[in-house]
Amino acid sequence: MLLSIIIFIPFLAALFIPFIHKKIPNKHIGWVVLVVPLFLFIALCKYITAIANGETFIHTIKWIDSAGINFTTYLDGLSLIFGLLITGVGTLVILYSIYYLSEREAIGRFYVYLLIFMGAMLGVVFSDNLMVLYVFWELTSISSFLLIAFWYHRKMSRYGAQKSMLITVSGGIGMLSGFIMLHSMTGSFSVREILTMIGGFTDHKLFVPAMLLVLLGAFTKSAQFPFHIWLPDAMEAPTPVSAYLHSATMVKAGIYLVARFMPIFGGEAIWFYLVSSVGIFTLFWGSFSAVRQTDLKALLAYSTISQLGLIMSLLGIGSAAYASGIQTQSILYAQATFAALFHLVNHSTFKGALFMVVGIVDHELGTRDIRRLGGLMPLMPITFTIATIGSFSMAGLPPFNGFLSKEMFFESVLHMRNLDVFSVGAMGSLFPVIAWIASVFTFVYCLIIVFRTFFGDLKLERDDRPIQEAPVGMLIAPSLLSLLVIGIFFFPNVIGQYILKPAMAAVYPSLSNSEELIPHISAWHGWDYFPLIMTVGVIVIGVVLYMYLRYWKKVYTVTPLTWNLDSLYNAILMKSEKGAATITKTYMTGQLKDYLVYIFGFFIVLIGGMLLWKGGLSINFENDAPITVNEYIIVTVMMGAGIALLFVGSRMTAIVLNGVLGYSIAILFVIFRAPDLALTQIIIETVTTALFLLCFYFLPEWSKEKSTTFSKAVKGAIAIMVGSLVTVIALSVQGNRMFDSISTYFENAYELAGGKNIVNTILGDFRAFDTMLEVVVLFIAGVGVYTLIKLKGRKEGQDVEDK
Amino acid sequence: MSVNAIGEFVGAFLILIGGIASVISVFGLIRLPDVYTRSHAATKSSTLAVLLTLSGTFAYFLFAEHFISVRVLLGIIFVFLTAPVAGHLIVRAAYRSKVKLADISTEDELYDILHSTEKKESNYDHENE
Amino acid sequence: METLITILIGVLVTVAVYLMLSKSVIRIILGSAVLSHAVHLLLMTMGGLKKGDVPLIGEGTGKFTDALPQALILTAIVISFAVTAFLLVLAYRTYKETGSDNLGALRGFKDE
Amino acid sequence: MNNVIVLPMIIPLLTGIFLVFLRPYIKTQRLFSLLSILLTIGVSIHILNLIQSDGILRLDFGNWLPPFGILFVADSFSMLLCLTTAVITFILLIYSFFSIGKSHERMFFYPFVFFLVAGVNGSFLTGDLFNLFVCFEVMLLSSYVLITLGGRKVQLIESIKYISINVLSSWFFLVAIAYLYGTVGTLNMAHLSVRIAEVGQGPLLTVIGLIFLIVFSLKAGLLLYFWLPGSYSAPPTAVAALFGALLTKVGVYAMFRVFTLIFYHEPQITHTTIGIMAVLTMIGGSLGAIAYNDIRQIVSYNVVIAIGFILIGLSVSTESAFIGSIYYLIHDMVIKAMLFLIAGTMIYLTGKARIPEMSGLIRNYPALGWLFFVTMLSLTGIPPFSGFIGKVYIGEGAVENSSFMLLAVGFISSIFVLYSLLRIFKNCFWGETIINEDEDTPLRKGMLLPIILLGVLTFVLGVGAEVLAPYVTDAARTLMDPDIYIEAVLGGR
Amino acid sequence: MIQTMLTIALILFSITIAIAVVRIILGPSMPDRVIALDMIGVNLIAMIAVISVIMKTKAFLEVILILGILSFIGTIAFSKFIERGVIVERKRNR
Amino acid sequence: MPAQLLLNLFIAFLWMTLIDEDELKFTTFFAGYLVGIGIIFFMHRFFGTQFYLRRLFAIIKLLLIFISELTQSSIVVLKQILSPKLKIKPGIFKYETVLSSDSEVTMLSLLLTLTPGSVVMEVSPEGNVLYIHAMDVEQSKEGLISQLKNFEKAIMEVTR
Amino acid sequence: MKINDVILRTVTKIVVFIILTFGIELFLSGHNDPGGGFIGGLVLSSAFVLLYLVYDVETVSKGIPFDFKKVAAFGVLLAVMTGVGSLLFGASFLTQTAGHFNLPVFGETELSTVTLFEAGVALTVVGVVVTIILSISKDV
Ligand code: NA
Ligand code: NA
Repeated sequence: MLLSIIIFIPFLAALFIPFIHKKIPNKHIGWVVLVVPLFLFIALCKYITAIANGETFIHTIKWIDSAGINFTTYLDGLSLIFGLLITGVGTLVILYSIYYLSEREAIGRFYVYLLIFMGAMLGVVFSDNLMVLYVFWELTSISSFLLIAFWYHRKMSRYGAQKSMLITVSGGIGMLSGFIMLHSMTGSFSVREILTMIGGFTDHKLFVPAMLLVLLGAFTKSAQFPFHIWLPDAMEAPTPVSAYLHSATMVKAGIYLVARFMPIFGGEAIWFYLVSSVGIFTLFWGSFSAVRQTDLKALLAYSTISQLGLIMSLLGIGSAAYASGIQTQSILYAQATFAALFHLVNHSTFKGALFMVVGIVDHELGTRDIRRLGGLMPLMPITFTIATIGSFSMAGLPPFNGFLSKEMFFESVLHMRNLDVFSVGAMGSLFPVIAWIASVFTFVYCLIIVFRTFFGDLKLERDDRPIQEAPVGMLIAPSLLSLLVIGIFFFPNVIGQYILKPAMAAVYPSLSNSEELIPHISAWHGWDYFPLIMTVGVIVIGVVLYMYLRYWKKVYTVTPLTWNLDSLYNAILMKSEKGAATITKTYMTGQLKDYLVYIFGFFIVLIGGMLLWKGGLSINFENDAPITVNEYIIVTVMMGAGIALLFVGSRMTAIVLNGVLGYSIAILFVIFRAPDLALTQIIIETVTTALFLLCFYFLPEWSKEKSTTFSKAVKGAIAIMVGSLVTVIALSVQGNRMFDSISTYFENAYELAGGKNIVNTILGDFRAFDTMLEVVVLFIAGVGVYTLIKLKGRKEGQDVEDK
Repeated sequence: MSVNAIGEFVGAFLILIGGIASVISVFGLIRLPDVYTRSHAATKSSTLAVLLTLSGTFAYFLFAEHFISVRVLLGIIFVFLTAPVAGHLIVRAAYRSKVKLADISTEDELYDILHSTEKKESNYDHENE
Repeated sequence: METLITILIGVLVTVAVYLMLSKSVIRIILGSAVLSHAVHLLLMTMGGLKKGDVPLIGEGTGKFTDALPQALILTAIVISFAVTAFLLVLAYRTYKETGSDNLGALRGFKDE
Repeated sequence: MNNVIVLPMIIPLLTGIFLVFLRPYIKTQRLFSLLSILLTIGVSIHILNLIQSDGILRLDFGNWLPPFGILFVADSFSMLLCLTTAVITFILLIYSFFSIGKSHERMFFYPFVFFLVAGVNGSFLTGDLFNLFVCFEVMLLSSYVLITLGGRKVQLIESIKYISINVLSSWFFLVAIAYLYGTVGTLNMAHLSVRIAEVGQGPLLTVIGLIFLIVFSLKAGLLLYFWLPGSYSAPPTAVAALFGALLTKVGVYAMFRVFTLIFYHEPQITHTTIGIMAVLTMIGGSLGAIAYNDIRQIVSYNVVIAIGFILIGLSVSTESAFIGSIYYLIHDMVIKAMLFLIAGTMIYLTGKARIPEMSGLIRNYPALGWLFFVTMLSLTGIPPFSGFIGKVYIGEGAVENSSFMLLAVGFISSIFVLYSLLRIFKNCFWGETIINEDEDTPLRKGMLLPIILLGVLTFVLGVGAEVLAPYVTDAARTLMDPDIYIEAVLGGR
Repeated sequence: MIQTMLTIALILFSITIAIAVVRIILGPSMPDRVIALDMIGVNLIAMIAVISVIMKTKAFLEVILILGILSFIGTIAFSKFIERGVIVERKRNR
Repeated sequence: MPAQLLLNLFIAFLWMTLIDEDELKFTTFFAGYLVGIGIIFFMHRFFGTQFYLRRLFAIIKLLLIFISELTQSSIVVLKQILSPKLKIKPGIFKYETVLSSDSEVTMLSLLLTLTPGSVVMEVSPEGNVLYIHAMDVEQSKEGLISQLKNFEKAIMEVTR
Repeated sequence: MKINDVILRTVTKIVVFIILTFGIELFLSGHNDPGGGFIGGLVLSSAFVLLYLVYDVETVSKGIPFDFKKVAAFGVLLAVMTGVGSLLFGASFLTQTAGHFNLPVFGETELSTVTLFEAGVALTVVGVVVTIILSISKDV
């Protein structure tokens, strides 16, 4: 119950903000809002011990029960980590934002979005039901969209918002189809239930598609290559947002998803390869790209991408444990997952701190451009300290938590070499190499952050006020985070035992009793510990690369690298808009003639094609009534009049000919023993003719259709084909009467309805409803004509909308 | 032969004559040189034809079915009344819309009154509307 | 008879389709009028032709032609009259507004 | 005898007629309209619940037993649509009170709206194929008048096209009825089903079925949708919304009815064709939605996409697919009305229709902006709005039937929907404000209220989907098993 | 005998109509066509009368009168159109 | 004249009551009416007006004249049509009529138009001049004019 | 020279009465003979059309001062109300009933709701046809 409430509290709070907003000045809203995550954090902390003891909590509220979509919240070790991150970092971010945001901003709106995001994010991690998870998943995308475009008057903000929305929602839709497939296989939307059943479905044809689609969702959300392109542009958001959504929480939803689904898909080679390779490549690409950035936030964005890739690849390696069954080796691989979770926490701490630092710099100097920064150390010592702690942790240096998880990462990729499942082979050796290269770049950009910003000469002068240290309030949050960075380094096993262990149990339920599942984290493994050697190598090469950066930076201008994915994205949007316009305008000509050609063409193709393909024509003249000479003449007259209609030069002649047709039909009705029809036909024909004449007075004489022989031929061909098809089917129908008509019933009209005119009894009694509506139709037409003539449009220039 | 049979025969005969008259008049419709002369063929000869036919029909029903068809009688009266009006109207319309008389025509006492003064009177100048 | 009428229907449909494929509104309306003639005949033919007497009880032998299609055609005739009338007036109004009855020249909705 | 089921059609019909007499009294017309549509809503809900307890209801007009007379058949499917129609009309009426203008109100605007509703509801309810044609015509004639009402140039030109195409489709309808009557000699839909089942759906009957497919495709805008963007862009907003919400849905309904009740024996031909058409429709609609800068066009192409999406359900023809289609159909009626209203209101406020000409509207009209945002999400099928559940079920149906192509195109098309609307939101609502305080056209509360109501509706339908579940499931069950319908219609013979 | 006479008459009327259609197509003037149309109307009346006799039914006798009425109205309409362009005048001021 | 009609009706009614049948029969009434006609014709001079059915006779006479003219001229026209070579000389001539009322002019025009070979083309605004198109002016103009005179006389007997 | 329509008008005066009588007869006899509400209505309206053709709109409107839109609306209302009427008597919608009455002038007469229904139809037809023709004619 409490869990469900926890999810809803942020939403409720968001709902109240517009009301509170009116009473409380802008400045103080943040403090009210701050209470929410703080409360939630404390509430969640209360679960830590219970969860660590192996308990889980579940609670269901019925929603769309008939579809199996219920609001089931589930708390286990894995969701708890995320829950704590969301609320914990959330608290700090809000605290930070209180000082960061100017009073003139639409602060109320900001917190509404932020709270919605917080609720949605909690929803994602606490939901057991896939559909509910999806609900919240998309809600995170939406709130992220709104937050990125918080300054919506900026073009780049809108651009970034749209980009992130398109990519993440697309991924989400893919994920949704994956979920649907899972449901289709197992009949359940509950992750826990699916987990228990999935064993029977691994050979199902939907299994792999479902997996791929779920991964699509995860990869887009977690900014994995090639979907990472939205993240740098998302940096248009206010910095607290970047710190919160785009580094600490939302982007980790994909990580969460992969971890959550590992028990379901983990044993599959595709899963293993895809997750680990995409992750490792993202790691490399992110770090490589980060180095070239000149905007500090962009740099941090790429670094986030890279770190997410790192975590992702660890999860991929960790999934190998499922392939090798329950044995020591699997424990070994499972530890990659442990590393992933550990790094997840660490990353949130140091990256959060770094973002806040960048925010401070931006806030105080009005720029984040590295080329214009420098020499801030003496002016902003505290900020500098925090930046250094964060950067060095990210670079994998002791005594910071990043060092620990980085070493575990190296260890895990090194295990890849020994992996004997999935026929890894040579691939296994590639992983450590890439990991190491990526780490070098990581080291380089960390140096850039610290040295380019805080060392060297001060390049920027502010006119209005001197550059100074940020206000205390703004420093509290990053300071707390950097304290955590150091704290975790010294007491990693507290986290390991209380937080990571139950999470591991959630990811590896079958291994949960194994003690070795949770390694003892230590900073020192001795000199012959290969990861340590790798780290040293990183530092040495990294320093060298940093010093000679300006010489090798030309690499980035090599052509293939400038063909980046961003311009591909832009080109796709542009091209598809243009292409769509070209295609659409080719066939949407606005010309009735073309539209009619399409319709007739479709008729010919569909019906003609069907007849050719399946047959169905059997013509049989046996039932034909005899014909007399005068009937031949009448029919000939009609055909003649009809055909002549095509060639006449004056519309009046056409009307007369149409009249001939109408009158001839009346005589046919006489021949066919239909007096009522003959009567009606004659009168209607006359009135129609009168109408034609009435209107013709105002219309111009019709001119000869000016069209090419070709288009005439096309029209003729279409007309002939339509005519022939109609005829052929009609003939076929006559040869295939399968039942007697129901109309013999009406021949008792006199007994049934007291009328001797059968047609009239049908119209007035048996099918009086048709007649009633037909009268309505006529009435509408009549009044319609009246309005058409009476209500006239004003003179031109009013084409947009009546005002 | 009974009275009825004779009556039926007379009816059929009238109808046949009507048919023949009709064909002859349509022949005129093809053959005559201008719309005015054709109107003679159409409005009169064919009126005659239809009157004969209707009378035949009336006679037929009277003798064969002993049924006095008021509708047919009414039809006869109607045709009598309206056919000449129709002919009159068409011819007038033709003349007023300046359909030329055939070259063989000899007299036109209407021309001066209608077409030569038309410009001044400008009765029905539909180009203004 | 049915075959003959069916062929007639085919000819009428051909003519009507050709007329409808033109640019002039009047031709289109005329085409639709011919189309409706054709379909009325089709309905008639589909019920079978000359299969009995006029559907008036008390007239003839007591074997009637199918009365149902006749009733349907009646309805259809009236409806097509209603539509034709409206369309015709619409054409006239359009001409008055735009000065053209040529749909090719009349561009309704424009985007760029 | 269940006379009550004629009411969803007869109330609007009578209202329309009475309103003709009330022509000069605009206020009375409005009041009368509202009361009558509320009554229709009430009656529809009543019938819907009656169906749950008593099963499918039928009413033989004039007491002539089927298949000889005409009858109305009310099952959950048809009544759900009737109810939605009435609700949407109610909301759109409110909008038109504030937007349509006195000259229209005096020119029988309300009567035509009610005739349209009568035609629509009649089409949903009728159990007779020819009567369906007649009901279609009632609806179409009203739409013809409504589209021209006001007589602006564009309206006139577009309506000529609209009418001509509909005349053609009505013609095909009659041709198909004629053929069908010639082969099986009956018009009652249940009876048709029985007779066809008896002799088997041979190639000839399949061909006839395909002609019906063409007819309904034209009405629904399935593949043959080219008439739609132009005609829906021409009339005043309230009318466009009415069209966008209701008209195509009638075609969709008819397609579902005919291809689940009558021509269901050759799905590999008919239903596959529908599937292919649905795919092409979604592709064409998606391209159109991103091709234009005019928001009316964008909005119209969104109608097209939705049609394709809904018909995935028919192509797939599993129970969950049907459930999905029905949910989505209802959703789409609501959300299209909302979309058209917002688009129209934007045009009203700015006097512009093209994306580049509008900017920063959200600052002047925040409520409108957020409502548009909600619309965008709902249309994309993002929860918790109404499109979600239908989308999930349709997806499930496609998966069950291994129609992955349909699934893929359907889901990808929703990305195009998102993108097309995102463009509007991003460029028109966001961005620098271009309207000064003093040029600011005030947004009348009366115009906003209906949009808000629709917004609430899409939210409530999304969150409260379970409320509809029994009805929708029942409707889908009936579609799955034609015998239920046949038994209800011909069982009491 | 009687049947033969009637059939011949019927054929003759049909021929008349066919020829009249030729006149309609050929024209040359509009009044020509209207005359031909009027003639067709009149001949249709005759045809229907004959058909009624052949079929021995009274069912079509109404049609005769109707045709008479309408061909009259039609002719008036056409000739007014030819003569004045407008067939229904709002107000006759001359 | 209405008095005569009323009287005639009265006589018929009287007849009916005198016959004294069980039920009212139209045939009896009609018989009474015929008897009344005889009585009134015999007595009409006492009223000082003309016999009210005189017009009936005039109409019958007109009809007879018409039918004979119709047949004659029909034959003429049919001959002309069927003759291998067209020898007609059509033309328009005008005719001033003595008739004045609308119905008289109309009747004359109808009769003239119905007889083949001649069509009334125009009536002058004053209503007294007819413009007539004749199939063959040279040969039949005289005949036509005498026919017109004939008709005029017969019409006046009906109307006046 | 001004057009003198004397012939046309004089004949029309007679013809119109023939048409009107015939129209009513057709309408009433529809149940047993060809005819009925539609055809009757159409014939009646053709009488009006004839009047409008021969005379001008203003003259005719003076003589027949109805709002034909309302005539049509009343017709539709009548047709629909016969259906609704059966609801009031607890019968199925549009159930037609007939009764035999002894009327003073007409004697034993069958009066049927069908007749009412058809009267509605006829009125609608008349109203609509005349409305259409008038609307166009007045719009010059
Ligand atoms: Na027609
Ligand atoms: Na639009």
